[in-house]
Amino acid sequence: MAGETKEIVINPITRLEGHGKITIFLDDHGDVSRAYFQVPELRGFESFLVGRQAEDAPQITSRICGVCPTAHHIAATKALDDMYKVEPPEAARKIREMVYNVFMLEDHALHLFFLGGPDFVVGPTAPKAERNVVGVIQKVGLEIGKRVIGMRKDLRGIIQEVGGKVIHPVLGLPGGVAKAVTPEMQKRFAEVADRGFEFALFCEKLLEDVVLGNPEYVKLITSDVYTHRTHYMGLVDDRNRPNFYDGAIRVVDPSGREIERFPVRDYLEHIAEHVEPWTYVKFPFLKQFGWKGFVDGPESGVYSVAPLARLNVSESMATPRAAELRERFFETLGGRPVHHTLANHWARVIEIVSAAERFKELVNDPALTDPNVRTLPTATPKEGIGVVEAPRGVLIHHYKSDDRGVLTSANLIVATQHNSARIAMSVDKAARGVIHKGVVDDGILNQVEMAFRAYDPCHACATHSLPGHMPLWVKVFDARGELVQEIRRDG
Amino acid sequence: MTKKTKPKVAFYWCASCGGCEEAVVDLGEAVLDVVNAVDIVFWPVALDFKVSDVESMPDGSITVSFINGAIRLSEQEEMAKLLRRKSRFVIAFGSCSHMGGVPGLANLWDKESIFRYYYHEAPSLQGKDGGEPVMRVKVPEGTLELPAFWDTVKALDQVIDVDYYVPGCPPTPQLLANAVQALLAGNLPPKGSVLAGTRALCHECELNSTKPEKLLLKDLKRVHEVRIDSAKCLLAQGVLCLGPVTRGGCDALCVRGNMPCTGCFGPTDEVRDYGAKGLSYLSSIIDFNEEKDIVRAMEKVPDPVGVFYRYSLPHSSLRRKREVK
Amino acid sequence: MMAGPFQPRIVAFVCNWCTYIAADAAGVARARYSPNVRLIRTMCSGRVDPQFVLAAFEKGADGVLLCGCHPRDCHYGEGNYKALRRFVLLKKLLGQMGFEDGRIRLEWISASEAEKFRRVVEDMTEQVRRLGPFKPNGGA
Amino acid sequence: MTDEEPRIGVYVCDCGFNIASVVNVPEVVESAKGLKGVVVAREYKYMCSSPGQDLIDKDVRELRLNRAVVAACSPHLHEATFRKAGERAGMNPFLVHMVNIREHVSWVTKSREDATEKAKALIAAGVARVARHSPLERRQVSVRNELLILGGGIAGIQAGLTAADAGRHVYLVEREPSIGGHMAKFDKTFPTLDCAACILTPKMTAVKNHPNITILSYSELTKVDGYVGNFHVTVKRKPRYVDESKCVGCFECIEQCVYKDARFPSEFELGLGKRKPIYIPFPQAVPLVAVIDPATCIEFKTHNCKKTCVAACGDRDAIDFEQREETVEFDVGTIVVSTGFHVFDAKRMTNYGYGRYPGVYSALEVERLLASNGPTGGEIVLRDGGRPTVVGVVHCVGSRDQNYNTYCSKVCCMYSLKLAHLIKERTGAEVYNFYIDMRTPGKGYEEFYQRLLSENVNFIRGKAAEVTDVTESKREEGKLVVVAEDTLLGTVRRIPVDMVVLSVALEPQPDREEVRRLLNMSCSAEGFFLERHPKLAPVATLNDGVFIAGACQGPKDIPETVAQAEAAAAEAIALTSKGFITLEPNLAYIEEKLCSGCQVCIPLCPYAAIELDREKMVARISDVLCKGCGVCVAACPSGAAHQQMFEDEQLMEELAGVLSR
Repeated sequence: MAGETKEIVINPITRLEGHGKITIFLDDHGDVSRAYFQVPELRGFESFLVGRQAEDAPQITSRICGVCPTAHHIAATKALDDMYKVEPPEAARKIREMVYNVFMLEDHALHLFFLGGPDFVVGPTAPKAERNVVGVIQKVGLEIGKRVIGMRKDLRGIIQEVGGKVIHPVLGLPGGVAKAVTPEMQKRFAEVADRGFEFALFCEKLLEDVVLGNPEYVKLITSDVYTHRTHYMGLVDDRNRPNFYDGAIRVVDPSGREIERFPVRDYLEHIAEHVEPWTYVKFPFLKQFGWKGFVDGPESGVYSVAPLARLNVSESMATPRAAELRERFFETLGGRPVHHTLANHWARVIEIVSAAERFKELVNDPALTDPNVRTLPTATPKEGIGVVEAPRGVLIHHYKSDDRGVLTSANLIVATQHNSARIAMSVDKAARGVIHKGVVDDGILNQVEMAFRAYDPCHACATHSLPGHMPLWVKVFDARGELVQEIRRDG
Repeated sequence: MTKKTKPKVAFYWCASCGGCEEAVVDLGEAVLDVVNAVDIVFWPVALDFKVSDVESMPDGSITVSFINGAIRLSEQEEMAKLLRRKSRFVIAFGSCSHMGGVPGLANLWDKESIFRYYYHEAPSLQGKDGGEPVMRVKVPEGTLELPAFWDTVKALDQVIDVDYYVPGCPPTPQLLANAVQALLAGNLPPKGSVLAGTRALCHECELNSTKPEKLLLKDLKRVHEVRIDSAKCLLAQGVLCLGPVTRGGCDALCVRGNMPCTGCFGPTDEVRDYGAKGLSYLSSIIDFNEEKDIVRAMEKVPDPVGVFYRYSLPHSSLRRKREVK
Repeated sequence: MMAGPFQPRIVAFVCNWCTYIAADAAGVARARYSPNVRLIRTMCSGRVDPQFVLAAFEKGADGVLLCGCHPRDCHYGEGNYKALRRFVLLKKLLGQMGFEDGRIRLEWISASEAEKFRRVVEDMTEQVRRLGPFKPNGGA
Repeated sequence: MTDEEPRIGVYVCDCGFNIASVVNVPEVVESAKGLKGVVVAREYKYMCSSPGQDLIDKDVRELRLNRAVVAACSPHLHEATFRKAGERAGMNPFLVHMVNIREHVSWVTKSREDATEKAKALIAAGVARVARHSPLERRQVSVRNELLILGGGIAGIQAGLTAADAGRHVYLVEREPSIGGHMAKFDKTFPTLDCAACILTPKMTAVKNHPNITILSYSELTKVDGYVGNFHVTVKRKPRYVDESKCVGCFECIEQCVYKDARFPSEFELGLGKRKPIYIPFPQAVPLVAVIDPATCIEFKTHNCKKTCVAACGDRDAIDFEQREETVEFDVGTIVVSTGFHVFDAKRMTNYGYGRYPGVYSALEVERLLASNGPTGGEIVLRDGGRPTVVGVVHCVGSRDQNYNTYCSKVCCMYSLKLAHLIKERTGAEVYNFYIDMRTPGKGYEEFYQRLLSENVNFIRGKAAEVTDVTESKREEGKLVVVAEDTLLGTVRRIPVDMVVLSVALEPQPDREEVRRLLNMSCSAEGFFLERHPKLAPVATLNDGVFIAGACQGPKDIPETVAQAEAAAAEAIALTSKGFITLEPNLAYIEEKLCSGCQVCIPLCPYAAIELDREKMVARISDVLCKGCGVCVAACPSGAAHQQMFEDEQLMEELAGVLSR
């Protein structure tokens, strides 16, 4: 009965659009009866995109997230290609994909060193003051630390040079990109690509050494607390290999069997959204199963996206080194699919490698420097749908327009949203797993938080947990509703 | 500020996309210099300090607070007020806190209409009859609360007194570094200054010299309709570039990317309504005198609000769309 | 303003060479018209910055009237055309911002058209009275 | 904005009862006292009177005012007055601001309450605005002292001579082949009946011989650039196919023309007389130079004329069939517009049968019939060759008529009397005048009327209803009948006559719009050029340096025209006599440190006053070329362009003020 439950409010953890919030209810034994993950703000992009000029959508929607602006920018740009029924020239397509892989590379690296990674590199139970980039640098050495920062700078430099700005780039136009790549640029980029590849291998190695070398971590990763047997969704190419930039949407069930494979233009036939009154975020689910609540299993509509999901939905990798690593990944974790949320960290470094490899391929492609990077649209705009694999998962932009190219409606399903049901489940499960007898301490909170951060949720905002932990605020009330314990971490 | 005590600095974010925080990270190594030069007393994203710590500080004891993001929630306004009280200087960091930013376009709507679409009309909803989030809801285990958010997005200086502004969506790391430098050196411009260029972007744009003697436009072009010549002023190519009406200091990044300036740095000191000025300058050079011709030429700007108030609607004279009964 | 029917407040930006003189002439002719329109004189309608118009609404105007010389009659050649160009785009923008037609109006009134000046003032006052108070809800 | 604290005095004028009877001035004064920066507010009966102006002077000295607001009449009336007053008081004149509570308030507002409220608001605006004023210096620009005179009628001739005698160079532009205008067509002038030619021709000759006058006849003004003191004008010279510099006006060519006798209607004679393809409009023409009408000249039509004219001209070789239209350009400091009037086309009033009955004449035609140099040598010979025994003179044809012109053409009564007298004198005919009112204001005019009454000219008070040849009685047969109501007898009268003279109205020239635009003037409702102020500046126009004289400003007789012409000339001379003039400082300027060099302003300037400094990449405005329209200021995207007297913050303050209540 509600009257007898103690309430813990973890607020703010971070924000999607505003701050995130976790509320944990304890039963009268002090055990968790239910933990709720709430997203307490909505900015209404879908509404105020209406009336805007279609060609402005890539720049407006990138403001949904300053951490993954490139993902929104490119998804919107592809939606415009579709809306104007126009094919970008080969060079433009390759420039987009190159920039996109560079972005995946640096964004994943950011997460590894600045965000989720520290939990592992430094160790989940280490004092939180060390669980941050500084701690990482101490662990791996200042030289490497500098290398990380330098690498990130070089990679983002490429996005800036081609995209004008690295945060909120401007290159995307229906039918192409705004700026061509000159042979001179190509040369410089190629050098960065080589270093980027080395760097990617280093990242992967680092994680393997630190994490897989430590049975304790493996135990943590595979522990039931962080495990959900859900469906998985991701973009794959014609050979069912993950592709960040383009492809078909593939869905596998908890046993890894393909149950759906469809072009994004059909997304409405496969995906629907469920509304809960206690959070602003909408929960997507698989239509064929319907919404069955926050439960996993083959009968539930709940599915998951992001690095782990991308590996789970694919048969192989498009690049050699990543393919090898993928094999080892599944061997180590007991075969595809892997259901351990924390395995996302490992999957992510494998993707760092694949992004680096793809970047290398594209940057050395002679077609990249063709000056023709625009196909001018001629068709009357009507409706367009675009999709990419954002670092945090499948990202869908869907627009309708009038004859003037002014948007009449917009529907966005952002990566983190696909995961929001599973995130809610993870938080709940983690809370149940770690909180007993009403005892709530810092380390415990961090484990709750780890469950959440493993998804690198975009409302994570990554940037808002620079040193590797999230702001938390816990209040414990006794049955009479009186405050008996408070733990608050604002930073 | 004396040699002994390092200046105390606080960072806080309101309704923003995180790009401003990324901009801080993009300082690269310089981040560490900053961290050494100042004493960061509050940075929810970075360091472990409590709001209660801030509350317990004497008023005015923080040297400077950098606040990014627009104001949409009451809690954001409260934090802003708290930091205002505790800080000698408050700096609005980035377009959202400076002028309302892109999320400010929500001022063309109200909460009700946003909810209606998002929770009742969006094509991907399972059924159109579903409910919507409410501020207080009973669940089996107890009661859950959500913060209400306002109909109107506000810029920071519409809720507290702001000393300086660092413009941009996001600001360039260089501008942040400069601002910090200025603070450390204690050579601060007059209150209310925008810490970027003093002139419009054209002055620092390489392409300005390619403008024709008399720049008059008969037909405007939307960016997707034209192959942009990277060696020629975009305006001269008929592309609506807002460089002339936008404060410089970004080094013409978008133009270097072959795309027109969209105005994230906002107006220069002498202009009080960015959009009105942008509109005035553009329409003045539309080279027609017959109303029907002018109307036709303007069809290339089907969305004046989105074009001229992309980053500044909350800060405009009108602030938001009127509710017309 | 005062009790009774709603008394709209209307700001008129008028050109020194045409409408201002027409208004003087209306005075000389003792033409009676409602007191709701207040004139602000500029040398040319081309001096009127859309910022002024928005500021007028911000400061509590219920309507704004812009007056200049007839086409081809501008004292400075083509200032009135610049006013027209700005008006066209401004009206479009105000439409998006939820303004009804008729809160802002552009009229050509020559120095000799005292009667037209009177008529326009009366029309505009009536029109805005029908629309009701502007009530800027910025900052709401 | 000066840094000193504004200390503002507010002066509210009663203007006798003009303002005070509608606006509650004491209440307005009280509210003004409460306004920010106001040190003193006063009411005075006539602020423009010297005791009124002295109030300002006194307060400046005793209360150390540094700003003043005068709430009175239109600034177009007294702004200059009060700026001078401020100046006398040692204030910069541009720190005085006028608020118009007469034309814009007391004269147009019904309720006292509304008027008082509005006055308060306007004064609040004026006070807020003036607080933002800064001291300004007037610009001085050098001026040329040449004059352009547009129109070579009596007005233009008189103005030209006056200016030329004062040592100014005059360009006299006339559309027709000869100067002289309408007056050259007259036989005699009222009321003295001295011959028009005896007055006009000496003046025309004087013009021809004056070293300071350049006559550009058969020419039209096509373009005017520049500004007061420095106008650049372009004039189109129509080809006359006779070299003006060679022709001596010997008439040989005309006599020797292959056409033995004149057979084409003469423009000068209004078609009553004939001319040859090559002609001189009238013997006293100035310049006395032949003109060829290509429409009727055989050489132009067939190119195989014997060209006897060329032979006749001989080695003077003045005839030039190849002559082309040419344009001449020159600079002048001032312009006098004396383009005259246009006679009402009587055909428009079909009920008078003009153009239908040969016996119906317009007054101007009769002037020609009476003229000794006219087609009939001054004899009244009707179109059918007969001599009239009864003549009707119909007044107000096209004047004082709702359907045509509501105004009174002012001169018709007098010229009708003149014509009546001359006709009676020449033919002994019975003359009837049909008039609505007899209007004879002017020296000796009423006396002239009395004289005609004593000459047994008949006067029937009533507007003629129609002129018809439908006879109702024996005595009407073969006659035209003027039907009119005799309002004195209260009966309709039918007067059979042989000849009807229509006293047609004086109208604005048909091309007044073009001229108005060329010279940036305004027209009054009926289409005559508008003076800056009927009493304060009757010959000035809204365009500085452009003056008007004669009937182009409104119907008037010769004495008035001559007087106005001299006035215009005098004004033009006065304006330029110092060699420089001071212009209002309402200049646009660029605040360099804000200018981004975006160049948006440059193409917008109608005077090409803005140029780009490529060194600094900033725009710069020439304060000589700028005329202060402010178009660039409104357009300047970075707020770097400003306008003195119309700064953004001044207008914003004014805006807040007018909305303050």
